[in-house]
Amino acid sequence: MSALPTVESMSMLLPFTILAPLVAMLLIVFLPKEETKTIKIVSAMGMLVSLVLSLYAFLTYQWAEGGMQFTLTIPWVPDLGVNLALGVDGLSLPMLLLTNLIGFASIYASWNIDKRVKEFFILLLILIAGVMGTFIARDLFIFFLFYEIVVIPIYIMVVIWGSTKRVTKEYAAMKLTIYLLIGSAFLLVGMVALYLAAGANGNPTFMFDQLAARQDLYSPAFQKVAFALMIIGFGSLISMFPFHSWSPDGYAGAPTAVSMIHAGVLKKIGGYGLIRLGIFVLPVGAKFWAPYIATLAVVSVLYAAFIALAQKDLKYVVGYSSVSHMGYVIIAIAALNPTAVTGAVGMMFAHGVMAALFFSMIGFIYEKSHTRNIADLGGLAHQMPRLAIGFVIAGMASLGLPGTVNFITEFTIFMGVINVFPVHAVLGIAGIIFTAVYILRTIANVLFGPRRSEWDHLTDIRGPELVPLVLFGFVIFFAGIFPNVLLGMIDTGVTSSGLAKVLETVSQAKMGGLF
Amino acid sequence: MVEFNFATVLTPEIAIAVLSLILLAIGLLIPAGARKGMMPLTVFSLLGVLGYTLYDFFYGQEAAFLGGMYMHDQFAVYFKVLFLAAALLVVLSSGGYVQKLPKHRGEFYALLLAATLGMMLMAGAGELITIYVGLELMTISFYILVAYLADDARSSEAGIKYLVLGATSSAILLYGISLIYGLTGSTQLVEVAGRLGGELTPASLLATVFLLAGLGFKISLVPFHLWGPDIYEGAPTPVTAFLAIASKAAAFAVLIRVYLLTMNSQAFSATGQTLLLVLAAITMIVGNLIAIPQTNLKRLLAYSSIAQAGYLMVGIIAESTAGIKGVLFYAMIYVFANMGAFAVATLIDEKQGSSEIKDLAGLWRRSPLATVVMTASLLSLAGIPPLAGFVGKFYLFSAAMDQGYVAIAYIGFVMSMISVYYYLSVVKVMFLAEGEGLPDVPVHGAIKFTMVFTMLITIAIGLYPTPLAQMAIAAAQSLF
Amino acid sequence: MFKEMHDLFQWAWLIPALPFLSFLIIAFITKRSKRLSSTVSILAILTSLSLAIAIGLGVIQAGKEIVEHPAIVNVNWLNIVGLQIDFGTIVDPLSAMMLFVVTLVASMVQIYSLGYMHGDEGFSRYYAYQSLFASSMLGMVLATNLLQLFIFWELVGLCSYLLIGFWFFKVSAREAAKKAFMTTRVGDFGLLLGMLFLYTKFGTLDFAALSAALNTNFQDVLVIGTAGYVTVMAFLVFLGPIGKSGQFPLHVWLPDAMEGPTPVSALIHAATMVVAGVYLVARMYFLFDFASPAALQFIAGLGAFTAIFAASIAIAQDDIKRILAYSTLSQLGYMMFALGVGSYSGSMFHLMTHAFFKALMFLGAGSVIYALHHKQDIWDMGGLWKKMPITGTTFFIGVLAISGMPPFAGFWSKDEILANALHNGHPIIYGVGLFTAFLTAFYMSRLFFVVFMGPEKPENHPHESPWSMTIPLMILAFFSVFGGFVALPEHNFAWYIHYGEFHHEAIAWGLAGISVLAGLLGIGLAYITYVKKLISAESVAGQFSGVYKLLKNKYYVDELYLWIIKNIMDGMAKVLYWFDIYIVDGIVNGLALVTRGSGKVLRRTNTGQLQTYAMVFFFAVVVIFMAFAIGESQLAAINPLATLGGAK
Amino acid sequence: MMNLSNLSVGLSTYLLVGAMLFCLGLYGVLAKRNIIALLMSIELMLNAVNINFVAFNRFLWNQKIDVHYLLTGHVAAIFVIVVAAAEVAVGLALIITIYRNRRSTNVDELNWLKW
Repeated sequence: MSALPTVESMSMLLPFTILAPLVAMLLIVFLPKEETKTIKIVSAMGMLVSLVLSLYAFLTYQWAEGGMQFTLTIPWVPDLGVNLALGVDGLSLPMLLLTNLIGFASIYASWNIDKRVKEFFILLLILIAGVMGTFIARDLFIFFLFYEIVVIPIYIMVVIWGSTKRVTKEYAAMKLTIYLLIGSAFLLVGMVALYLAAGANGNPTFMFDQLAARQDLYSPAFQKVAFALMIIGFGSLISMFPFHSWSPDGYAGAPTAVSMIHAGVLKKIGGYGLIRLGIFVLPVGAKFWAPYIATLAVVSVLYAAFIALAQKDLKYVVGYSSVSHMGYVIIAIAALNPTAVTGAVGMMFAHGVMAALFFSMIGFIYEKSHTRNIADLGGLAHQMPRLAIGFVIAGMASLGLPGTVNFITEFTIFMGVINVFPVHAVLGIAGIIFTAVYILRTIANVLFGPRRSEWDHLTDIRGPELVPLVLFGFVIFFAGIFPNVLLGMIDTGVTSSGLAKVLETVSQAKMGGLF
Repeated sequence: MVEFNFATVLTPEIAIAVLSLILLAIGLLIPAGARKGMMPLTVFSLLGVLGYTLYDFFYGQEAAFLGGMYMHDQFAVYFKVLFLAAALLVVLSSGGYVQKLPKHRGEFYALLLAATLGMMLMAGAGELITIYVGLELMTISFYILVAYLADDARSSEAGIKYLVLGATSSAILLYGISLIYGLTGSTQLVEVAGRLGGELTPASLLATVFLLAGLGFKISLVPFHLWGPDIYEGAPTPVTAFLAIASKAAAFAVLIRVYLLTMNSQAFSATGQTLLLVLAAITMIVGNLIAIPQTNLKRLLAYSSIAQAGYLMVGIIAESTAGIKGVLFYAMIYVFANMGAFAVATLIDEKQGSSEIKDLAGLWRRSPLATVVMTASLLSLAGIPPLAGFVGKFYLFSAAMDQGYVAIAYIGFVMSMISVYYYLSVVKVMFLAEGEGLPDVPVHGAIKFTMVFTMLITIAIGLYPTPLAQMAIAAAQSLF
Repeated sequence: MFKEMHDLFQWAWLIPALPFLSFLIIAFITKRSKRLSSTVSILAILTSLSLAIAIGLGVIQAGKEIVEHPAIVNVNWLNIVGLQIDFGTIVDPLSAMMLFVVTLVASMVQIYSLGYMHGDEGFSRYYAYQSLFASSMLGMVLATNLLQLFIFWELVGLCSYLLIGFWFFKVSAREAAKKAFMTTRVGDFGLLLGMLFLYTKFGTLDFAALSAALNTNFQDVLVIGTAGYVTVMAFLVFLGPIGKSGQFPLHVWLPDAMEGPTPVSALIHAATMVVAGVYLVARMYFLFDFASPAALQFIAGLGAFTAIFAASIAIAQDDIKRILAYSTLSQLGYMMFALGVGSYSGSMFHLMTHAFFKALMFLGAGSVIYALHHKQDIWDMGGLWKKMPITGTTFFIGVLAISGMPPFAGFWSKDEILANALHNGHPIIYGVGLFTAFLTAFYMSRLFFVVFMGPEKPENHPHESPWSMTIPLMILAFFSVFGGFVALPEHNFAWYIHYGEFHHEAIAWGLAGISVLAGLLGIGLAYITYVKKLISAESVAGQFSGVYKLLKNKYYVDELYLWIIKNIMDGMAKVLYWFDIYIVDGIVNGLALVTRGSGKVLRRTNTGQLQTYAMVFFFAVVVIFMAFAIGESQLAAINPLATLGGAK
Repeated sequence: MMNLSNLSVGLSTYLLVGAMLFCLGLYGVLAKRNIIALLMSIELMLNAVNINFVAFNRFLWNQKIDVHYLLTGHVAAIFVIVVAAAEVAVGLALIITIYRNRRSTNVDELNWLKW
């Protein structure tokens, strides 16, 4: 560690990380649209750069110091108090890495796109950059800016490259977009209210740490209302019951890359926001709403798991399963203790990798066989052994098999939750049974069983198509076998942020009513 | 009254007046064949005036003359900049369109400038009669412009509708003015404010409502909005653009002055603000909801501009520097956002002779630039970051919430997200539909410049709003 | 002397590591070449075997030392706020014994598979799975804390899933694999909960630390609340073994698991994985011990019930592998209730011996199936004794061993268990055990007589299996014969592997005699029924047709579960899906519809009639005026801003 | 001889006349079907305003306040007259084009643009 450059000198690392895909995007803009190969390679290069950079950040992050590192702060809109403030800590660094992993893989997952290639990759790169931005922003305004940047490219991508199954892609796209935007409208109100409340002492700010530091300016009543707004906004983003109905349809309609990014990282912004903004800034409100949120979370876990049982379309299965898994994240956030929060972030990472792998595999199945209907598929392990491996890995990760990163993160969550909400926890853990049921059914019906001649023409994934499998497979098992690499990192974020102390004070705080 | 140099403060107005007359004369004297140069002439002279006005904004001195009948403060100059910029962009984007006009090409620019002059007067006016005169100068020029396509029944229908309704509304406005004059013995806003007194007599109440109605008509505030869509749809597209952008802004300039000075007397605030809040809310809701099922681009933009008026009202109601700043900021970016959209609309109208949304089908293939510009403009109108509209809305609603009007902020934000629905359905048509058999629409020259310029400004302000924000703040402070 | 032993025990981690390495090698390098793959795998497991033997000898040498102070090595695995987990290896007689058994059976099976799986296209994949299984199983044996154990526990589950479904093109195999995974998952749910509660209570999952904590907290444990808490945890933890070791009611997956290749059944579903549950209970014995007696009684009762329940089913089965499967279930029940009645050593002893002879019999069955080209119904077989002498002999040894005939291995362990059951005051359990012994002897010998004696079937052309298959049979047969003698010496099996105070019991020959008698009765009955045909099985079945049907259909447990899954679970899924689409999503779409609809309605206000517009304008003015006028009096009073949400 | 001095007509009378004229005009705008009639009604409204202005001015003259705004009302009235003239001019031109296009000056038929 000592040999590596110090954090101060690295303040340009994050800007470069986010600029890499944008530069690639600009290059592509000026490429002729026939040069599809070049376009793909350029975008892959761009993502590779930022992946390497974020990996570098991940490895050189000083655990001992903790807190925000690789920071960069530029006053942006003085009259609002907006700063272009970037930085990462133990909470956001894994998410940044996740974004780049999935972004990089998504390029390869869409390697076979042949319709309007240029536009596709332009939009994809914008999308990835936007998601990245939300995780490295240290300023609420910038965070929100980046978050809403991603909405429109997604819409266009779904509409153009999406697929119409149970619902038309137009419907899916519009639903996805408007649902999230209206959620973000409430978020915006809450954000403004928070901003005004924090600016009451004369110097307005959007900086997360400042907002968190000005606890005394937020009355409990205010915190309750503001946090409720956060829940509506972020809750619908992380697809918490009953705000989840956009996500299965959306994923089903979206092209593979979008599904990967959306399920993989985008909806994690909800969880991330709830932690950064909900818990750190509005702990009292969080405490007030925690029981309700926990209940909703458990409902989403079981409810979505059950519904996944009844699905016929692969993407719907994974869509609902992601709703179900996000339930664990939400309940962990509601538990309001460091262990659970660590687990939550870890789970977001784990689920992101898993979902991305799942969607990429499904994407390959779909683009080769042109169907996602489980009943029509079967015995694909004969024709596509490699794809089958990827599919099984994803499935096993999804049902939380030990050895995959998903298990240990889920376990951490349970460990954090079981004291706070024992009943919820037990119910939630019961979810793993149903998860196993629908995952195993899907695997069995899609991959195993007698060889089907109509699929003999399918070719196994090869070449660039293997990238998602290799990348995610490696991450899933590596982080699963050496969990300290991930969870330890998150742990430094949680501890150095002084979350424990905040929650301590909150737990003493008399709320009246429920407490 | 500070000492002022008559020339310095009135230069833009005079210049525009002269220019307008010159163009008129040219239109009459020079044979139709040799009128190629009119558009460049207009553009460059406008450019010059705009440049001077900008200089004036930063370095000119405050002045009020004819006993406060005419103000020369940064607020006024800010709006003059806005009008001139709008006029410039409209002229730039309408070059091809005007060339295709069957007759009366010459007068077009002259009238445009006359309208601009009227707006500038409105912005500067500190006295009710002056306001009225400016307003009528603008409106009457617009009557003609709206009905400019003499052979097109729709155009003339729009014209006559606008005329009748506009005249009626201005009559009502005028009646209100007369009452105020009677009550206070003066039409100077400052003195009126002084003499109107705290409590509302029925007469003063009537006067206030009449004033509100008259101005509300111009900014198409629900329920005075009904004329808008028809006129927007029927009028020639560049005119629609100018109508939507500049005349509305001018009306707002007046409204702000009148509201802050007179209407906002003690008795007014409690009830009147509630009333205005309700009106603003209704405006946002109705405008956005009706826009959803529209099939004609210009009509859709008309309803969206009604909704935008609602957003702007919020800023006024906040009656704080922040609020006014928000209004000014938003009005300016609104010019660019709308101008981008209308430039594309003009182009389509020019090339395909229609402004139905379905005629945008496959525009992505036929003209990528136009598509991108249109998308950017619409999204900016919808207030999606990183485009300017987002910052503007943020200013407006944060100002309102700062005054404690939370509900209006909810409505505003939710409505603006709903508005994304119809904006996106336009985007969808452009990107998704194949548009078989529709012609290519190459973008060249001035209109291309307009498109690119507006888009760049929209994005630039969205990413770095500080400079414009500073200007808006300066202008807003000059009022208080 | 103990010191260098300790250095040896340091290297225990190699035992699981080597097979894992071979798994990686096969998966990523040699999977193209069948020969290489199998060689790598077998070399790895044999090395592990030798290491295991070395450690076993080490343990025997270390003697008292190691019995009292197990050799534990720990490295930190996860360390975050509120969760510290180590990974490590524990070497004590128990784990040493397990290591030996697992590595031995595993290597036998892998060698055997050379012949059995010969020519299968998935040959390399098969050996990859085998290696993976071996490493996970061994890792589980060496686990020093519950979480580590759980992790490997799940991994062996995965391997079992993969190996049952090895022939994934067979729908039956596919379904069986799924069933196995799901059923055990139910148990794991409990185990997981148990772990969580244990950790929250004691702040550790390390076996040593846990038992220490329980010891120190013994006083509070006496407090009923805590005792109750511990008991609850004990029950939760025990759910895992119920699933894994196929105790009733989660036994249903094991018979279906026979869909896998026979060597797999021998290794995983007879000798090693299924006893994981027993092993877990043994490891966590202190927990059950401290818990209120109900816990152990429950274990005993359930084990005994499973034993007799499975045995009774085995009588009526015709599929050779299924018979063995049910006998496995019943033997597992034996081990469980042995633990329940406090015969810790007996249970472990039986675990070992059972591993030997059950693996032997499965491999034997496999060799028969191999010879008859995958026929499995015992009534299609017969007279194989002459055709397949080695298989026949070894199988017969197995039968004697499981029937508890002296001096075969089964005799010693079974006898010890039964004796303990009686001594520790569980006469009923004893009775059940005895009767089960009788049944076991009966159906096993029934199997043997039908398959190897009796008339030959002309359509079969069996011949003895290749050496690769018979040699393992012989080796296992050797252990089935002599494996039991470890009970004899002064420092016998029980001296090494015991719980609490060790007190030496001489073998109670009286009781032994009784159980041997029971065994003989069973064998005799089978003999006169199926060889001498003095009793017609058909007529008996006819007389008790109801009972027979019940047994033949395994008490309809599967049907019950199937019904529950089909109707309750899937039904609920459908209902919820409907709810999601038409209610939750319906509301969303409804709102969208309302929005669009209201737009459509409102646009009608633009009639296009300019006089209507003027009218509206005029009335708007009037209304606003009125509102304003009224407002001056009332509106201000009820401050509508408040109703709007934001009072100033 | 009769003394006419007490036959003075107060401000209110003028205002009343103005109001009545205004309402008449408004009624005309709302009720008439012929566009020309509409224009005339508008003229009525504007003239009503003029009456107000002049009356007020005269009244304020009596009040003797604000010496330097004494003519505001009259000036306003003149402005209004001018503007009204312009409006009518444009209006008539438009009516002609409308008539040319549709052969009718009936407002009810001007409903091509709606919704």
